[in-house]
Amino acid sequence: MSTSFYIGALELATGAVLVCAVMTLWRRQVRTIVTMLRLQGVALACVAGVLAWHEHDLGLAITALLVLAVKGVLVPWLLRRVIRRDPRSRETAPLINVPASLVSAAFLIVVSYVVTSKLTALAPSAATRLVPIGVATVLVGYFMLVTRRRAVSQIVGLLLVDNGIALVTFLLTAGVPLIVELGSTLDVLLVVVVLQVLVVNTGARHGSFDLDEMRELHD
Amino acid sequence: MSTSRYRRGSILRSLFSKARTEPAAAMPDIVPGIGLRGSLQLRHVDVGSCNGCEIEIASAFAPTYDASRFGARLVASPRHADGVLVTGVVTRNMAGALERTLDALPQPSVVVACGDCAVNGGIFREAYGVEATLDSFVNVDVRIPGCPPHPEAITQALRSLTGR
Amino acid sequence: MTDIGSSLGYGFIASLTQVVLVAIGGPLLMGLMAKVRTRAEGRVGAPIYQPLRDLRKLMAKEGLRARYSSVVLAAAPLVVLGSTTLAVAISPLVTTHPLLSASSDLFVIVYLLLTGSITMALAGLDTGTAFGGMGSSRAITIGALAEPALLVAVIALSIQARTSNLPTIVADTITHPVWTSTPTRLLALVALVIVVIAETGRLPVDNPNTHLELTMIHEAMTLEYAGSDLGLITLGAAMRLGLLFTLLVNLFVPWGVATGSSVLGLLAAVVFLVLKTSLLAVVVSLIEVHSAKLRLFRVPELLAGGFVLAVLAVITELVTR
Amino acid sequence: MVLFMAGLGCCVLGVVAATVISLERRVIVVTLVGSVGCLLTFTAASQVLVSGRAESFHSSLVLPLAGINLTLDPLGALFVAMTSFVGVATLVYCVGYARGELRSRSALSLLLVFLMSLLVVPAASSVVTLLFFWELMALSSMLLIMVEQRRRVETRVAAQWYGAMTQLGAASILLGLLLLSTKGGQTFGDIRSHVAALSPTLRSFAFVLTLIGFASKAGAVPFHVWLPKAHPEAPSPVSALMSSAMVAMGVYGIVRVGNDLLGGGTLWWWIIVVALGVVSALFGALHAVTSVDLKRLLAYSTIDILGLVLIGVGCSGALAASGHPRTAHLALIGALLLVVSHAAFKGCLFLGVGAIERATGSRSLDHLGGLIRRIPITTALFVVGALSIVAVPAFSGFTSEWLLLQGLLHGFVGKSSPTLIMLLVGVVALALTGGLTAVAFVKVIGIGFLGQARSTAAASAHEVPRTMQIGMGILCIPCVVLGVAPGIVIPLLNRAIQTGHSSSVSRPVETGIGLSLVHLRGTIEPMLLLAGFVVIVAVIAGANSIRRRPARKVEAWRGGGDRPTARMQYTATSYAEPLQRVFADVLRPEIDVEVTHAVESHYYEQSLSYESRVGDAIERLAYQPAIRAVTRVGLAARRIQNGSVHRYLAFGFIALLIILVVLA
Repeated sequence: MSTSFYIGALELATGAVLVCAVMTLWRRQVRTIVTMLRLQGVALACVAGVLAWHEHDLGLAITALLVLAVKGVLVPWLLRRVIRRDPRSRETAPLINVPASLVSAAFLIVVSYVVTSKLTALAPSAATRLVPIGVATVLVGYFMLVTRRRAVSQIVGLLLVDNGIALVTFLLTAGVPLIVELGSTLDVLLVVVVLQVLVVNTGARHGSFDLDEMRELHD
Repeated sequence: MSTSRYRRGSILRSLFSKARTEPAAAMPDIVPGIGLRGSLQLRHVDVGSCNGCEIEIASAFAPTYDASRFGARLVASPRHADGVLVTGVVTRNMAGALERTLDALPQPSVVVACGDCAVNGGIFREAYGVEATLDSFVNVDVRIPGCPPHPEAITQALRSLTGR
Repeated sequence: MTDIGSSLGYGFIASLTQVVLVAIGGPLLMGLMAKVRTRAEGRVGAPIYQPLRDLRKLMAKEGLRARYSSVVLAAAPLVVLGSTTLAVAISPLVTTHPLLSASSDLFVIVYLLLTGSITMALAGLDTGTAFGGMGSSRAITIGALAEPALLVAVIALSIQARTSNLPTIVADTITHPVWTSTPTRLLALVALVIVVIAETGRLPVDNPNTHLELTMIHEAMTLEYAGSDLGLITLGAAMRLGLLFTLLVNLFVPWGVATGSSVLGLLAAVVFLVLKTSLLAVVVSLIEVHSAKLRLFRVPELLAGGFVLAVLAVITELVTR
Repeated sequence: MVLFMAGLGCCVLGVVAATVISLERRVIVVTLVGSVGCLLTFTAASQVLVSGRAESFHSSLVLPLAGINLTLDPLGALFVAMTSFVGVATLVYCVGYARGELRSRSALSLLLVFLMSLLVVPAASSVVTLLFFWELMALSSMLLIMVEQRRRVETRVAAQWYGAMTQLGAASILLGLLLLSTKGGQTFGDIRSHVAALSPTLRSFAFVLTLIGFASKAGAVPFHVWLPKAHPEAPSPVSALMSSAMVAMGVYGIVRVGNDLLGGGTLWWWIIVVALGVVSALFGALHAVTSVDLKRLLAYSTIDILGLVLIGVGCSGALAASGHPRTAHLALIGALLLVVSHAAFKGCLFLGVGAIERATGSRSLDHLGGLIRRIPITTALFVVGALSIVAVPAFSGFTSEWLLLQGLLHGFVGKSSPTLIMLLVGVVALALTGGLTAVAFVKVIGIGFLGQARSTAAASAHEVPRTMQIGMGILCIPCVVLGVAPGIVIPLLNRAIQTGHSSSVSRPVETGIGLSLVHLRGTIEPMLLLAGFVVIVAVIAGANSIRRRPARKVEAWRGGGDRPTARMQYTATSYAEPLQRVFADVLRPEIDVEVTHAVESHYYEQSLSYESRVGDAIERLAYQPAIRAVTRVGLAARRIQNGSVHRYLAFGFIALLIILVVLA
């Protein structure tokens, strides 16, 4: 497999991950957002796959398949079920309006580029040069966690952060040991399931997924 | 999700399927003196109609009759139009508006009277608040009788102007 | 480019070809998009060459001048059509050596189009009617918000190609086919598609065939025009559409554009261009069929998205260099 | 140099003439003498620019202690030439414009003093000379703002703000330059030779201090608050001089100190400059879009354009610091060309607003309209300026912004990420302001000059005196010439940027029929573009006139309703409302809607009043609290002195004792 093709494919897949992250901020329909999340999972799996192919690393290949199965298929499916349970979480209710959050996303991306430029300079390679994109994904995910109201979008934000971290680890270490990746992925899965149960039950009891309204549950 | 996928498929299919429209009727005789050659924009003016004609006009441009395939179109401004499509009998309140609309037409222009009210006053001719019949304002080029006229008649009349 | 005289002659022929092509092709593109829409709605619809018929008729009709209107109203159609035509003549649509190809700079093209929109906005205000002002205000607002996305996307392309000269960018892209699949290009492509949809007043930003003044943007500025003036403006709008679509296609799928200086290559390029552009038109109008018009104050969200994608394009270029 | 001194002499002569000559011939004589002086300085400056050889002059007589040192080097000469060009136009304009207070002895002499100090500042080559004439410039302009203070009280407020800001700025410049001249010698030559010996921290201190002063003169946010107050209140010729020449002196100062005296400097200096530029560009552009008062709008657009210039200067400095001299000079040339063309079009626009005020008695867009039919010549000249600032191709604004963009664009080849980020931010700011500036000036032309008159005054406007039109016309010439044939000035700019960069740089821009970058791929030929446009329009018009019928005059169409009235038009406020709503988070407009319902039913409205004000957020949030604090301190201080002589003597006595104790 020629290096130029390898680099091109890697850049495309990585770029796709970040674009999906931005899209989740841009679109209002939660259904579309979940679709974006699925695409991001697929892109992440592609990154792992390309790296695996380039490094001839079987463990990484298995990880890629795992990522595809969990983040590309399973998690989105679970999220869809949450949405289907509750018609009112069809639209995200952003605390910061969409243009503002998009502009701040751009700002976050610039920031991530600045902070990681030193780090990438240490070991410049095709993969490490793309680390800023992974960091940017993490930051965008955090931003979503902070500024979105509905519980579902909170889950999405969390998953964005997780994907970003996974991307960074792939790019920096060209694949963590299989068992670690396995653990982290299943961990995320667990979190999603728990959150889903929580969301659905609170929804059933209080007929609301709005975290602001959940604040009243503390006593 | 599934429903939307179905819609998308149907649209793509419709692009290549043959259109579901009535076969075009025989060419009517073209109104002499107006060479619009397959392009006719009309500004619709309702000077006091019961909205029966409006419904029929709407269906004349709807998929079933689809007058637009003969080059006819309704437009927003008389400046863009080749004529007015008048419905209803001329009431006092709309007389001024009608005159201004006619003045705003670039020449050459046509006047189409759609429905009995516009053609000869119809059942409202003697009614209170009616200024006059359309003929006393302007000489009408095309008359579409009927209360309301059948979409086919409207389409026929438009084709007599576009000549397609 | 052996001998100046011949190259000049070739450039002239090429530019003339481009102008004629776009002047006829622009209206046909509009007809094609309308056709796709009507077929999708289950109608036959007007023939694809209907816009040309309308133009022929409009040119024969008299123009009207509103009271209180000034020279601006009369001159606007000429300026709009003229600036668009100049942009068409110098930009690399069928060949990379049109007339003035040295100064067919991306920023020149962008600002020529901006000049056209500014003139249109002034014409809308000239008659002193409420509708004209409304259309002008909305159009200029959307233009002002689309401008940054457009410029930044353009700059992303220029950074990649190390120049902002359009023919050079197209020629280099043909020699470096890898560029077309870099994330920079793809992000810039998405951003530019959004901008082009906004600039040409298509759905979901503006509804080109609305009859209700209150929902109009571009149409509201032309409400005062009649006859041949309206014809010029409609032709200008159609050519703008054609130019933007063809540029979009050539920047991202440049193959088929004539790089040599043979007339035969020119003809082949014309055929290629027609095919590529009509394909794009069909795709765009399918998108249109699927989308409802946005509220005026949701449009900034769309354009902000385009802007961020453009910034992303620049940053990925910086990262992946 | 003789010519230059002679020109200054003419200005002094003008001051004398203003005080002695009787009223009826005063204006004409003074303006005549002044313009002769400006022409002389212009020729002197252009000689220097063409030859590239600096000329200097020293006299210990004029100023006590230090004497004055003047050196006319290409960089200074560029600004001198610019100022004298604007000066001529302004003085010619004054012949027709001057009325009432402006014809008084004091006003006319002050005008010439202001002009002279503007001419000397860029030529000053020693700290004392620079500061002296800088102060002279500040004071004379401050007094000129107050010329109409008898009629309009708000001029006093504006003058207060302006005075405070400019004095603070001058103080920080003084400090900075003093720091530089600590190593002996206060002439610029000495500073250049000694600057290497200074410690980096000291140099940075000096740069930041001078930067604050010069940036506040250049109207950079957050030091801009004086500008939108002072420019509107001054008489139009003065605001034209202030906005086109005096504001540029800020840029001159930054370039002189940063590039020349300190010879480049480090990256982070220029990062500050770019940051200032970006903020001012966006802030100015947004406020220009929403303002209704014409002069206020122009003032904010000055902040906008100067912000772009600062972006150019800063990026050029950063590129030079990170080792890309060619692109650095490209950006700098773009910035300087933008300064020059800004002087032309902004001067033209301010004079134009003066003409509008003379013709209609109003400055508010919401009272204007339809002027194109009443005052066609003024309108045409104003439109030339507007097209130039909107950067329509083949006008000066476009050429300069193109050069600036090319400089930033080709800077991206570098690798140092801070520079790249700055370039990115600068480019984004340029892109954002481009569209907003277009909106602002489409609004001005469309609302102000087109449509129907919104007031009887506008409906009965009369064309202004010929001399005022000539004054505007003179400034329109560079707007067009720099746009169509920029090749004329580029060599001069090439020379101007040589100063400071000890290593003589290769010219970054070639000039043929158009401009083309050296060793970089980028060309424009505005002349050919213009020719092509003219040909195309001619062809279209010809083809169109063959078949067209004569156009008929009719009523404007408004949906069948009767004749449109002026009240139905869009106003400046409503025109910008969508953008104001989009950027509401930044602009913080204060909107109050007041509805009085009919007595019969709550559902009918008797009257509805809508008011929306866009104040200066920075002034409200940053300056007002500071002012309040200062006032409190002042009140506290008042308690100490109650007017009793004994207490004052006691103060003196205590002070004496303390001194003795300290000395002992």
